[in-house]
Amino acid sequence: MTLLRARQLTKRFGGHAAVDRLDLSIEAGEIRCLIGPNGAGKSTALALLAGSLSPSAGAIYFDGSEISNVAAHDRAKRGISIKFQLPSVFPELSVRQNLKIALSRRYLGSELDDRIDETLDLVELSDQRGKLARVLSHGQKQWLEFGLAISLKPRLLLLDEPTAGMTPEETERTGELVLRLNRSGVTVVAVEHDMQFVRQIARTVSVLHLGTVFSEGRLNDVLANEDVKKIYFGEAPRHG
Amino acid sequence: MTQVELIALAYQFGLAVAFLILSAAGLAVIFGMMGIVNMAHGELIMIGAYGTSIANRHGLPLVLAALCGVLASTATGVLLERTVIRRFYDRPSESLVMTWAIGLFISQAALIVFGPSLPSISSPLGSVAFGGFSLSIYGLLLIAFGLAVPVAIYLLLSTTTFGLHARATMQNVEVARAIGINSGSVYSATFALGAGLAGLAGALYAPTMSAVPNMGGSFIVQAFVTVVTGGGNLVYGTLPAAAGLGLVQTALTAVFGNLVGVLGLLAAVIVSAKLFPNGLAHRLSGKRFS
Amino acid sequence: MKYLRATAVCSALLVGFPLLAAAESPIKIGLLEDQTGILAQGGLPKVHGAELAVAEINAAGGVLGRPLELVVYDAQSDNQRYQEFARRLTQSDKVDVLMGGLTSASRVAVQPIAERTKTLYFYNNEYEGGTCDSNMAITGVVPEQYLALIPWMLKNVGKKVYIIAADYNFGQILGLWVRKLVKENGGTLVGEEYIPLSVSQFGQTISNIQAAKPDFVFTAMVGSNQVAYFQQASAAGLKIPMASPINGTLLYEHKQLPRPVMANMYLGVNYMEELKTDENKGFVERWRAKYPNEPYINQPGEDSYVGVKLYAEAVRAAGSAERTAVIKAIETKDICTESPEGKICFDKSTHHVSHRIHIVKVEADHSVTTVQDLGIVQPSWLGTMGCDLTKKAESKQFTPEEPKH
Amino acid sequence: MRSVLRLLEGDQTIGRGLPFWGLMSLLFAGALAFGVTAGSFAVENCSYFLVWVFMALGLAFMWGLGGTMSFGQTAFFGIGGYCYAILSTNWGVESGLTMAAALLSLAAVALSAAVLGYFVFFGGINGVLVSITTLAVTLGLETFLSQTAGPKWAIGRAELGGFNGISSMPPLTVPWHGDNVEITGRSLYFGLIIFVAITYLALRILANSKVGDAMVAVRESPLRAEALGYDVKAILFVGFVVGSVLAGLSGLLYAGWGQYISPDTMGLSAAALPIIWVAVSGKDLTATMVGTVVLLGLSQALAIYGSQYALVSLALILVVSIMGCPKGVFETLLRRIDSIGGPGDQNSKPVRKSSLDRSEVLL
Repeated sequence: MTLLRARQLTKRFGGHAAVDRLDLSIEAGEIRCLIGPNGAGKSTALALLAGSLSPSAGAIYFDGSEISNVAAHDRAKRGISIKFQLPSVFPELSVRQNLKIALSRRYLGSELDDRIDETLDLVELSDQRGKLARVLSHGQKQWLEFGLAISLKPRLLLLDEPTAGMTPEETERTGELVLRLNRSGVTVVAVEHDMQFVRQIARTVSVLHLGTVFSEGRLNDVLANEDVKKIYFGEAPRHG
Repeated sequence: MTQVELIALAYQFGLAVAFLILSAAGLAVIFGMMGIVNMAHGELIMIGAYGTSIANRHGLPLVLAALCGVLASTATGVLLERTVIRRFYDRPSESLVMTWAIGLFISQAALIVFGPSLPSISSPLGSVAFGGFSLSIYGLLLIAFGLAVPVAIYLLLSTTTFGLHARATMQNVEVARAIGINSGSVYSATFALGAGLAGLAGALYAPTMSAVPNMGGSFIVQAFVTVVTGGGNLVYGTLPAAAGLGLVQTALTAVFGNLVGVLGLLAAVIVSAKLFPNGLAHRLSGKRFS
Repeated sequence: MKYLRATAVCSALLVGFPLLAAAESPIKIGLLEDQTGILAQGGLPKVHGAELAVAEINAAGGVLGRPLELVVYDAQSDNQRYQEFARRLTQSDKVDVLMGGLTSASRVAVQPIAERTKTLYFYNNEYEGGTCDSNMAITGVVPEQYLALIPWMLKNVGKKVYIIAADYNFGQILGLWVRKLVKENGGTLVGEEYIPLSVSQFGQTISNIQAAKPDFVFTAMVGSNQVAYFQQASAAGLKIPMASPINGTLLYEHKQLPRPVMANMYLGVNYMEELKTDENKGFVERWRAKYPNEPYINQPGEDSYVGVKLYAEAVRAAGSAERTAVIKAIETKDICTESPEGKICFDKSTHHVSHRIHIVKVEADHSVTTVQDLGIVQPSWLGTMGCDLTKKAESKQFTPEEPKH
Repeated sequence: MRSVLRLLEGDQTIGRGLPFWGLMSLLFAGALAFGVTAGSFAVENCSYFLVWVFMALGLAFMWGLGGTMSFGQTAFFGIGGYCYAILSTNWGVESGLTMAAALLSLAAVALSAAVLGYFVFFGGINGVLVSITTLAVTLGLETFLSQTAGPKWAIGRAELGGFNGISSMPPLTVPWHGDNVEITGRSLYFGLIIFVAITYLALRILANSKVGDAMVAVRESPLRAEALGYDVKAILFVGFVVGSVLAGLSGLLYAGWGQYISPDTMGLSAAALPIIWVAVSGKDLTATMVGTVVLLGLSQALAIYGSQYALVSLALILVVSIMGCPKGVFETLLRRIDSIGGPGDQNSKPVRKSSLDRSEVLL
C-alpha cells in the first residue's frame, strides 16, 4: 500500500525552484532515505511533506487523500511527524515538560505520567528530566526531539538529518532506535548525509538533484551509478 | 492643482518623510542590529535638543551647539550601554521595560534640573517666498538631512571596518566572535551610534519646537511605527517605510485634515504589518543589512 | 526641659501674632495640581499662587479666627491621580474644600467625587465654560469674557478669520464661539482646523493658512507639542496677525520662544504678569519676593491665588466653612475680593466670577502692551442658557449650539 | 472535578503544596480582614488597586504563557469602560440594568478582541509586529475619542465627551427587594477580592490545562508546536481574546468604581503600564497578581510623599529591580518559597526500569 505520494511537487523561492516537479512514492512500512548533494532540495521537500512550507504547484497524497492544502498541525493529527534539521525542542522548558506538552494531547493524569516516563527511558533522557532543554548536549537535544516526534504515534516519521553532530556511537544507537520504531509500524522518510547510517537503516534510497529525483534504488546500486558520482562532484548532466 | 500648490505639497511630503526618518534613524540602528526596542529613544532626542539649546544660549553658534547636543546624547548612550543595557542584549522584553524606566528617569530628572521648559532657539535661514506661499529654508535643510542620514549610515556599514564587523555580528554572533570580532565593542558602538542619531534628531528639530522634558513623546510614536513597518534596515527599511507612511499622512492631512492624517498613519501601520509581516526591509532586500 | 520651653517661647515670638489664630483648628484646603509630567509648566505656578494667598491671609489673622491650611498633592498630569487624590483629600484628609485641576478633563475627574463626598470644589482656571453646578465654584475666565477679543479684532484688524485649535473640548468649543462671534460681527471664516494634541509638525496647516489669506489667525493651541506651531509658522515667513485667549497666558510662549515669533499676537486676558495696573504691581513684587526663581507668573498662577482669596471671602461671609453655608453665601451675598485685576465678584446664579479683561498685543521684541482695557466683564452666558443655581440646585454641562448657517 | 482541581498546580504556575496554599489563604484572609477593619477610605483605595489586577493577569496570561506581548490591553480597557459608561448612562441607575450593561460590555470587548485577534493572528502578523499593531489600535482609539467633544458625538443619552471623557454614570448595582443597591465602598471591595481570587484560580487551572500546554508550546517553538499538531494561530488567538477580555473587565470596573472614563486611559503612557507591572513582578500569575497591587501602592505612595522626586524614584526602583531580578521580583521570591518544600515532585519520581521493548509499549 502506498502511504505517501508526491506528484509534480514544486516549490519556488522567487525565481529559483528549490523543489522542481518532484515525484515520490513511499510504501507503508518502508524506510526511505533521501540523499543528494547540498542544495538538492532535500530539506525543502521534507518541509513540504510536513506542511511547514506550502507548495507552489503539485500535490501530496497521504493515505489515499490529498493533503496539499492541509495545515501542518492537521497533518500532524493525521499521523505525519517531523524531526527538523536543527533540533527543534522547547528550549526554556525542562526535558520532562517538553514531553508532557507533546503527550498531554493524548493522555491524562497518571497515564500521562507513565507515558512520559516511558518515553524518557526510550530516548535515554531519564536522568536529564529536570534539566532545561537548552542546556542539553546537541545529541541529547536530537534525541529529545525524537521523543517529541514519536509521542504522537505517527504513521509517517520525517527525519531531517537525524544524526547531524552526533558521535559514531550515538549515530549507531539512533539507527537502532529508527529500526525499532519501524518494526512497530512507523514508516520513515529520512534526509541523511551519513552513508554509514543510511546503510544501517535504509533498503531504498532516492537521490535528489536540482529539486527532483535523479535516481532511485538500493544504496549500493545507486552509489555505483556513474552519474550519481558526478552530481556529488558537482558535474552532473542535466537530466531530461 | 497649480504648480505652486504642487511644490507646496511636495515640500510638505518631504518634511513629513524627513521627520519620520530622522525620528526613526537611531531607533532603527539599535533595533536592526541588536534587536532591542529602545524606549528611552525619545529622551535621547530630548537630550540632543537640550544640549543644543543650552549650548546655543551660552553663545555657541547653532552648528557647534547642535554638535554639543549630539555629543551629549552619544555620551548618555555610552554611559547607559556600559552600565545597564549590555546586561540585556539577549532579553528583548526586559530591555524594553528597562529602557522605558530609564526614559522616565531622564525626563523627570530634566524636569527637576532644568525646570518645566527651556527657552527655545530661533529657526535660522529665514524663508523663501513664491507665488503667494512661503517656505522655511530650514525645512529644506531638514529634508536634506532626512535623505543624507540613511545614505551616510549605509556608507558607514558598507565601507568601513566597523560596518563589516557590525554586519558580521548581526548575522551571526558566534561566528563573528570565532573570527575574532569583539562583539561587545560592536554592540557598544552601535548603541552609541543609535543614541547619537537620536541626539541629531533632537538637535535638528530644536529650533522648530519647544524644549520641554517630555518633548521626546512627540517623536516616539512616529519613530516606533516607522521602524517596525520598515524593519531594522535604514536604506531598505526605514527609508521606504518613511516614504510610504509620509505619503499616506501628507495626502490624508492635505485632503481631510490632521485628525484623519494621524489616524491614517496608524491604520497604514496595521495594514503594512499585514502585508509585510517581516518588515519592508525583508521584502525589499531579502536580508536585513547589505 | 528648660531648653525646650525656651525654644517654644522663641518660636512663638518669632512667628508672632498670627500663631494665636492657630488656637482654632485650621480650615483645610485640598489642592490638586500637576507639579510633574507634561502639564507641570502650567501647574507649578498654581501651587505657588495658592501658597502665597494662604500665607497672606494667615498673616492677616486667618479667616474667622482660623488659619488656612493647604494639603497639596501632585497629580502628575494624570487624570487617574486626580481621582485617587480627590478621594484621599475628601475621605482621609477630610478637607473643607477641594481646589485645583488644569485641564477640563481633570475637573471632570474630580467632579463626581466632590459630589459624592459632599465637598465643595473650586476650579480655578480659564476654561471653555458651560459648567452649571451647585457644588462647584469656578473662578477662572470663560469665553464670553476673554472672547471680547474677537469683536475687537474684527473691528480693528480685519474681517477674514482662520481658526486653528487643539482637537479636543477646549479647542472645539472655542471654535464654536468664534464662529458665532464672527458671524454676528460681520466677519467671514476663511478656514478652520482642529489638530490632535499629538501633532507637532504643522507644515500643512501653515500652507493652508497661506492659501486662505486671512486677516488674522485665531489660535487655541494647547500643550507643548502645539507650541511648535508658532516657531514653524514664523520660520515659514507667515506674518499674519494672531489672536488668542491662551497662547501667551498659560505657557507664556512670548517668554519661551525666540523673538519675534510671537509678534503681532493679540490676547484677550484677565491676567498677564506684564499688565501695568497698580494692583498688579504689588502682586508681582510679593510673588517675586516669595518665589524669586519663578520663570513667569502665568494666568493659572494668578487664578489659583484669586481662587483661594475668593474662598476665604465666601467663608467669611458664610460665618462658617461648612459646605452648604458657603454655597448659600455665594448665592445670596455679594462676595468680592481685591485681586491683581482689581475688584472682582462672584455671580450669584452661576457660581462664576466677573473679571477685568484687557486686549493686549505682543510686540516684535515680545514686550506686551495694553491696547484696550475693557473693564469688568460679567460671566453672562450660562444665565442666558437658563442656569440659575439660586433657584434650582443642579449639576449640568452646557455646550454652545452649532451656529446656524 | 478532582481532575480539574489537580490543575491548580502544575508546570505553568509557581506554587504548590501546603506552604504555598497556606500562604495564599493567609493572604486572602488578610485581605478580607482588612476590608472589615480598615477605614472606608483605605478600603476604597485598595479597591482601586484591585480594579487593575484583571488587566495585569490577562497580560500575564497571554504574554507569560503564550509569548504575545500586547500593547493593546489599554484599548480593551477603554472599550470596556466606554461601553459600560454608554450603556449604563442610557439605561439609568433606576432601571437596575447596570449588571446587564457590564455583561454586554464584556461581550463587546470579546467581540472586538476577536475581530482584532483574527486580523492579527490569522493575518500572519507575529512577534514585535503584534505589539506594534496593538499599540497602533490603542493610540488610534485615544486620538479618535479625544476629539469627540460636543453634542454631535452622543450615543443616546451618553455624550462621549471628547478628551474629558464620560463621567457620572451609575456605579454597579444589584437589584434587591425591588431596590437597586449600589456596589461601592466595602461591598465593592469584597466583591473585587472574591472576583480576583476566582479569576486567579480559574487562570491557574487554564494555565495548567491543555490550553496552557498549547500556549507554552507555541511560545517556546511555534515550529515544533505545529509539528505536534497544535494549531498555532488558533492558540495565539484564544490567549489574546482571554487576556483582552480581562482587560475589558478592568475597564468597566474602573468606570464603575470612579464613575469616570477618559481617552487618556488608552494613551501611550497608560499602554506601557500593564507591561511594566507584569515585567517587574514576573510573568507568573501569582507574581503578577501580588506585584501589580504592590507596584500601584508604591507609585501612589511615592506620588504622595515623594514630591517632585516621585517619578524619578519610581524609575530608579524599576531599573534596580529589573537588574536584580530579571525574571521579576515576585516571581523570584515565589520560586524561593517554592523551593523550601524540597525539589518538585515532577523530578522526584523514581525512574522505572522495564524489560519491555519500550517502543512497542509506546506505539
